[in-house]
Amino acid sequence: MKKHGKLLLALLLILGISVFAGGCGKDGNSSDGQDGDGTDGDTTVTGEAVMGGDIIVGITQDFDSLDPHKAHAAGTQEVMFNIFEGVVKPDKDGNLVPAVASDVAISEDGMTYTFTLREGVKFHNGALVTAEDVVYSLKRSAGLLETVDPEVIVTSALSCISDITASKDASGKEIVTVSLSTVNTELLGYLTSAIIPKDYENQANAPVGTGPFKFVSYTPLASLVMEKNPDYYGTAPYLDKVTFKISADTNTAFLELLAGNIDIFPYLTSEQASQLSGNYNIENGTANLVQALFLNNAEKPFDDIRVRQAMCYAVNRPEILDMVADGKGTLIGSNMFAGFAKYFNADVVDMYPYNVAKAKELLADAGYPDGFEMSITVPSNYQFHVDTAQVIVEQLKQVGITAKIELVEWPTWLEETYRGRKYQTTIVGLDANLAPSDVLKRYRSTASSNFLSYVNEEFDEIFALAIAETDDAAKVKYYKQLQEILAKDAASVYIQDPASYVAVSKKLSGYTFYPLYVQDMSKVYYVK
Amino acid sequence: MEKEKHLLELCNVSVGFPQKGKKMNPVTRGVSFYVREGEALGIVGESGSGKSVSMLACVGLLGGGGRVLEGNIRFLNGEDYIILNTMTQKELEAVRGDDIAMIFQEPMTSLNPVMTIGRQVEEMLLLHGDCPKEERKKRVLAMLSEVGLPDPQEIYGKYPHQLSGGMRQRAMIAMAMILRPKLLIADEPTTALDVTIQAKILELLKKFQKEYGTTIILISHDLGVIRSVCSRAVVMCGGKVVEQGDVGTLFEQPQMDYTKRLLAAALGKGSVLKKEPAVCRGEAIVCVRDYSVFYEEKLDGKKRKREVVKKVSFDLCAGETVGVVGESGCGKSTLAKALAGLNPLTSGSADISCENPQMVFQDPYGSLNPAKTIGWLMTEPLRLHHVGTKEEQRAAVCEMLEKVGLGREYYGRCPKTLSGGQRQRVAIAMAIMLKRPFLLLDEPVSALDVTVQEQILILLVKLQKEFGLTYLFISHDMNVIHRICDRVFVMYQGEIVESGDVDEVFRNPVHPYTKKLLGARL
Amino acid sequence: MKQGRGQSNTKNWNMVIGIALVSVVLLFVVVGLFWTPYEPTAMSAALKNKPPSLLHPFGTDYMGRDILSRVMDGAGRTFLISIVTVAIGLTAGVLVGAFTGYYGGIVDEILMRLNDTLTSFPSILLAIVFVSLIGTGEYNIIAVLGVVFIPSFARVVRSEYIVQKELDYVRNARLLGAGNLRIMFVHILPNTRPILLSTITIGLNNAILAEAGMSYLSLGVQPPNASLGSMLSEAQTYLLSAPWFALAPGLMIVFTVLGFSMISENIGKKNG
Amino acid sequence: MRYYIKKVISLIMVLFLIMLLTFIAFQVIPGDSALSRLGVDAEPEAVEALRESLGLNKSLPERFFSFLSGAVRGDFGNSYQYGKPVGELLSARLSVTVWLAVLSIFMIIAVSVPLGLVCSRKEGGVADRIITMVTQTLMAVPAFFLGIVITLIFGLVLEWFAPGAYIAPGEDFGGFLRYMIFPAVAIAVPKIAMTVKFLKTSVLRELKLDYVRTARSKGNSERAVLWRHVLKNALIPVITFMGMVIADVLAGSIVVEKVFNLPGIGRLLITAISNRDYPVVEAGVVYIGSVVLIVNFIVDLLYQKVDPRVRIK
Repeated sequence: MKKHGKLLLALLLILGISVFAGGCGKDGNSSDGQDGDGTDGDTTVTGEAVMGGDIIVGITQDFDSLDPHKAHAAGTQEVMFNIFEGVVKPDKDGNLVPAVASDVAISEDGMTYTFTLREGVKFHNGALVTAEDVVYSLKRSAGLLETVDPEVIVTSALSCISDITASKDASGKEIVTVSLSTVNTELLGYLTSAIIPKDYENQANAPVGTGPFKFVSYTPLASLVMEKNPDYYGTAPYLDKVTFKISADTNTAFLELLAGNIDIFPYLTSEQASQLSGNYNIENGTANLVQALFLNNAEKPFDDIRVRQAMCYAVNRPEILDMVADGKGTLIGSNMFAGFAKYFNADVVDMYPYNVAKAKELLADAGYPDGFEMSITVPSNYQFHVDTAQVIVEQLKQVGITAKIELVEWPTWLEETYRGRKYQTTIVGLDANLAPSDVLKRYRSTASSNFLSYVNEEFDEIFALAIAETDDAAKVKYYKQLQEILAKDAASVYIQDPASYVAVSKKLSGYTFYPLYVQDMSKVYYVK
Repeated sequence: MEKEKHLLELCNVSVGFPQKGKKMNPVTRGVSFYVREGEALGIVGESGSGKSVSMLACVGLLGGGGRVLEGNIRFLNGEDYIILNTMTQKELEAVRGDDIAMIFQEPMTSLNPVMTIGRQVEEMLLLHGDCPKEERKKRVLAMLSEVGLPDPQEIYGKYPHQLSGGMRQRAMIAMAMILRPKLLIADEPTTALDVTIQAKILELLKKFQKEYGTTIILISHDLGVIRSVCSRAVVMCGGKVVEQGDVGTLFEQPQMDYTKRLLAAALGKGSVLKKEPAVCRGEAIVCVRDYSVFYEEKLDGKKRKREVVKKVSFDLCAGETVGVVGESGCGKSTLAKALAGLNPLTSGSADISCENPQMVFQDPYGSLNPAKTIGWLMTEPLRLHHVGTKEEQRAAVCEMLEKVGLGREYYGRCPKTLSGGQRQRVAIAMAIMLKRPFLLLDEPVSALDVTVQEQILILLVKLQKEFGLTYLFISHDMNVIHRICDRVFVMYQGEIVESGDVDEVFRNPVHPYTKKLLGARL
Repeated sequence: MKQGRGQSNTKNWNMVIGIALVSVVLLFVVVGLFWTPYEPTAMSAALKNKPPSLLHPFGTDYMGRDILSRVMDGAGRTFLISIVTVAIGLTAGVLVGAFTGYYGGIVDEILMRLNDTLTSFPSILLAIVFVSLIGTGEYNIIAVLGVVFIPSFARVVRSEYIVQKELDYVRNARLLGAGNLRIMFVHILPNTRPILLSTITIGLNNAILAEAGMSYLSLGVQPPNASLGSMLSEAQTYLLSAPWFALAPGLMIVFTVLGFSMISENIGKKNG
Repeated sequence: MRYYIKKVISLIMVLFLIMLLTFIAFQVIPGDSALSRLGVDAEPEAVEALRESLGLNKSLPERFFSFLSGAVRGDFGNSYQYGKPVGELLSARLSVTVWLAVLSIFMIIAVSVPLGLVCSRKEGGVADRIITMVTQTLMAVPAFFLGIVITLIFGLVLEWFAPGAYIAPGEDFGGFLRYMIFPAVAIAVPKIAMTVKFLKTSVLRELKLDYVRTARSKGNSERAVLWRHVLKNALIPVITFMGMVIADVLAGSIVVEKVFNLPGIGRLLITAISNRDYPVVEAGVVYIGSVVLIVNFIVDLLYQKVDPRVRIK
């Protein structure tokens, strides 16, 4: 790592502080802060792949559980993607491809799903995958097992499953049939939950799955190590060993990156990306998050649609992007991220262009001619959202609204803001599974996750139609209509689907982006 | 004239300390005297007369940037003279301890608290000359017994805080004498000790002078001590030598009047201060019947009550001055504190006609709150008892200041800027602000210089007459008792062993302990 | 003979520097209260991470805000926090220290045990408890640090009282009829001034550092307001691309703390 | 002997108080561990079920005593987040924090004692002024900032160590120590500054006492006076100060662990608090409490050993 001009400059200035040489002195040529902006060229070097090798991936969130059905944190699921597979699994374009099941057949009335088991699929402990294992796994995550383990997270969407049975088909192959009580055309998106061996108790400490990598070891707060699964049925991964190294925060991880002992770092901020040059490529894609200034529709003054619309006009979204992400990131107008191209309703994006006069006019109509006071609650561990809040506070001043930021801890946000709905406005990023209904289901007036207390009968009716709809085109039309309703109601001030940067060492290639939280290491390889 | 050889000579030496900035402020000027080999020379003078500074200059221990400004100090080393004040620290370190040894006044703090006595004495052998380990221990033990310490083996392993003042001073002497130095400088070696122990220590010094032929320079403000040890003496005042000569001639017919005044104050030949013997006018204002005072002691956890004052009984009449005398630890201060109400653990009866009698303590520096002004301190008693308005209080204080011989201008000053004598005057003034007839005086003058003692005693008598006060005067100094008290109680180990009229007790003491006390008096 | 002649003038040379440093900071703070070159929270995308220039003598931060104005505003806030914290710690500490030192016995035992409990209790948890009780913001961090600072003051005052209560002037006061409370707070307290002074200056240093630590763990001052500590933790991410961002608050903290310690050293020496 | 028993009793009492305080703290602060365990989309019934199984719905006194009985047997139950027994989690973290403490305390003593003595011997001299200036400046630098600067200078520019590359003691002990030196320096430096100042004032105070004059009159050189006589006396007040420093470091300096990415007790406690993982926090608080109290206890014993005047018969 040859010495960096900039580093020495930084060293001199910092030494200035510690030895109190006095005065900030002349700073010479530090004007071009971002020399060699590495962010534009995201050319992935497609050299010739080399089998084998170890890599270290930097992550900043510790794992909440190694048992796939007990982990809900996105940070855990995206790493466990390499160890576990469902009957079906998403590919890089967002479609569901057969995995443990060789193929899927959905009955005409959409009430029964039959999966034929792929032959020769082995668990990491060498045992062959049987239909019973699949039934056990699906029932466990659907909450249909006799003894329910309270720590297992039951996916609510699977509540429409009435029974899951194993049997043999005509040609002697093992099949699993899932029968439903009510139709849900998007059920397949939820059936990616992990298949695990039936009577294996030690899943939480030594997880066993069917994925391309096998679990080796895990030290809390430090690292998780996995190695190549030799008898993987699919295309075998290139790498021998992958270590996921947990760093205290993005800054510490960034220092490790600079020192060169992390090969891939997926949580780069735009600022850090601009400082990286030399031997890293910066891949960028979208984070698949809906970041918005969520308004509590039940809380005065946000129960008045005119106030909500005024807020939308008063927030200058492009400026937010410039401020917090150097202009990167895609603007959104409703609760859907651009990654879901098929369902994304592009024409609501610019429904509320930045217009201070209009905002003031609306506020006056609503009876707040000289604005009002409000608070923005932000979870303190997401600096990205905190920065966004600071920009919004400045912008709202133009229309006379004085906003105060209140940083809270994540658990406090969960209980007080999310579940308790005791807040005026909040800024977070909402993610979702690979199903459009999952993105929008929170807006149904009866949904327990409806922390905005948004109520609109028309929305509820169309949502029900959308789920039941089997014809694809009609389903798309419904979802776009739903997005339009939200935008018209100005349920919240939808801002962006943030850009995400991944630093990949120049020695590596093959890092692929998925439209959801996944770090697929099986496609990464060393370049000759 | 072998004998004529001077071991140490100071030729008009003047020592100075740095004032703020660069200027050197001379403390002693033109000091010249000599001491012959094997002789014992005394240096007399009040504190601040420059006696210690001159001696410290000889061995280069001045500290605080002090230097010998002019003149030189010559020391006989074998045949030829060496100039001490021009020697480097390295050379001086060889002389210190080996040729010239020193012992100091405060045995409590002059020994290293965290090192055993044995090791501190042994260090001398380590520093000068080399003798093997076992040999060293033997010599130390021999030396410890030679200075009269009981059971040297046990003392060897003990720490300074486990010994009494006298034993510690003996250890100091053992340390100084183990290398048989040519010259021993003793700076007020006995001032902090009791009278009986004082006599023993001086005997020890004389023994070494005779047996080892050590030359001794004894610094003291106590003329009695000088007369009992030294053959010649030098009188110093204000940094200059006022007079010097044989002890006999010097003490019989002193030439300079300063020496005269010094002698008069010391030997109590001055006018007897007490007026006609106070007849017991009317009722006793204090009557004490088999009064005991206890101290609570925590010996590893268990609380035990130790009886310090054992069933004493006496009466005090109004206007009388009664002395209580005895060695430290005999319970005289405990009695006084108990009577004042400072120690609740008492038995028997002690009814005092006036409530909360006041007390004057020994240490002038401790008895006045350093953070307050004199005026505030003196108005405190009036404030506490809500006597008069602010103006009246202020007037009363100024009047009292005049009475105790301090002017009005002292009102705003703070204790730090006053001398010991002046502070004691303020303490007395505070004590009598409330016009309480009964006053307890716990060694009020012991910490003061002889001349200042004199003034305070005169003041006490004047105030007694003016306010009709009754004094309980506690002291270990028989001279002071003799000059001011009407009656005296002699206390020994918590009991009053003898009491009676002062002249009568002094002329023919009955109890053997009183005889010993009077015997020790010079 | 060899004692450094310069001993007396190093003392006031240090003092002069100390006062100079603190007055520079005070200048920033006082002016900052009334006027700052720009609005401390005014941002502009165009001016992100600009190095020090004539327009912005201390440069701009990652939000395009003028660092000089933020430092002036932040220094004021940090000063407020550390001074009030020390005040709380001092008053409570003196009360606890006085009672434990003067009375001893059970009072001493109980209060000292509470003291130990407070010292070994993680201040972070305490901070979160306070946040949930009185909400976020400066008041929270002042309350937390104030409480956390009580034990150190209490311990110093206690040891001083144990020494002072044995002296004759206290007995004298008791004889004159002064009550315990009067003795404690009118007679003994003024004598603890020198010790208290040096503890206060040390306390101020630690308060500033503690506030910086708290902000680093995002428990301190709420954005967009700034304190020197929060600016420093924000600057951490941009240490390489915009080192001047850390320089301004860093220097300010060093100036303040250095100034205070030099002054305290000389106060200690003057009437030590 | 009674003295020691009294000390132990007070130690237990304080520990009990800390645990009680932590329990109450967790009742006051919002955030439900079951909810933070199951995450955003968990159904309310599922959250309720988990609360039931973790015993969170029992009354406070009931939970406190069940926890207490466990703690007495050394079993703090399982961590909500990691599912592992708390003892195992803590002991793994313990080695990091203990080694960090040992290294930094060693550094503090090794550097500040000689420095302190040099300062006091040449009081007012050039060396003294420089050392004082540097130490006072270093005292003024916040810990996390010092950590970053060290990482920058020694990690990235001089490449003496790979920043963030924490090596477990088990794997390669040499590498572990080499890495730990730098966080230890980050912790030690401000403490060294304070100790030097403390020692200097203490030595200067001792130098004014009479026994030093006696030592000099016995012919000791200035150096001998300092090392053989004054140092031991001057160290007595420093010991109590060191007690506070050691307790502070052993309690895990959270900030330095965060900057150097060390999985120590401090960071475990922070993550446990922010995940409302009660058992881990309780155990952590008990650990820190006992560490502080035990260190004070040892300081007392050391005090008696060094200063015979205080020795309890």
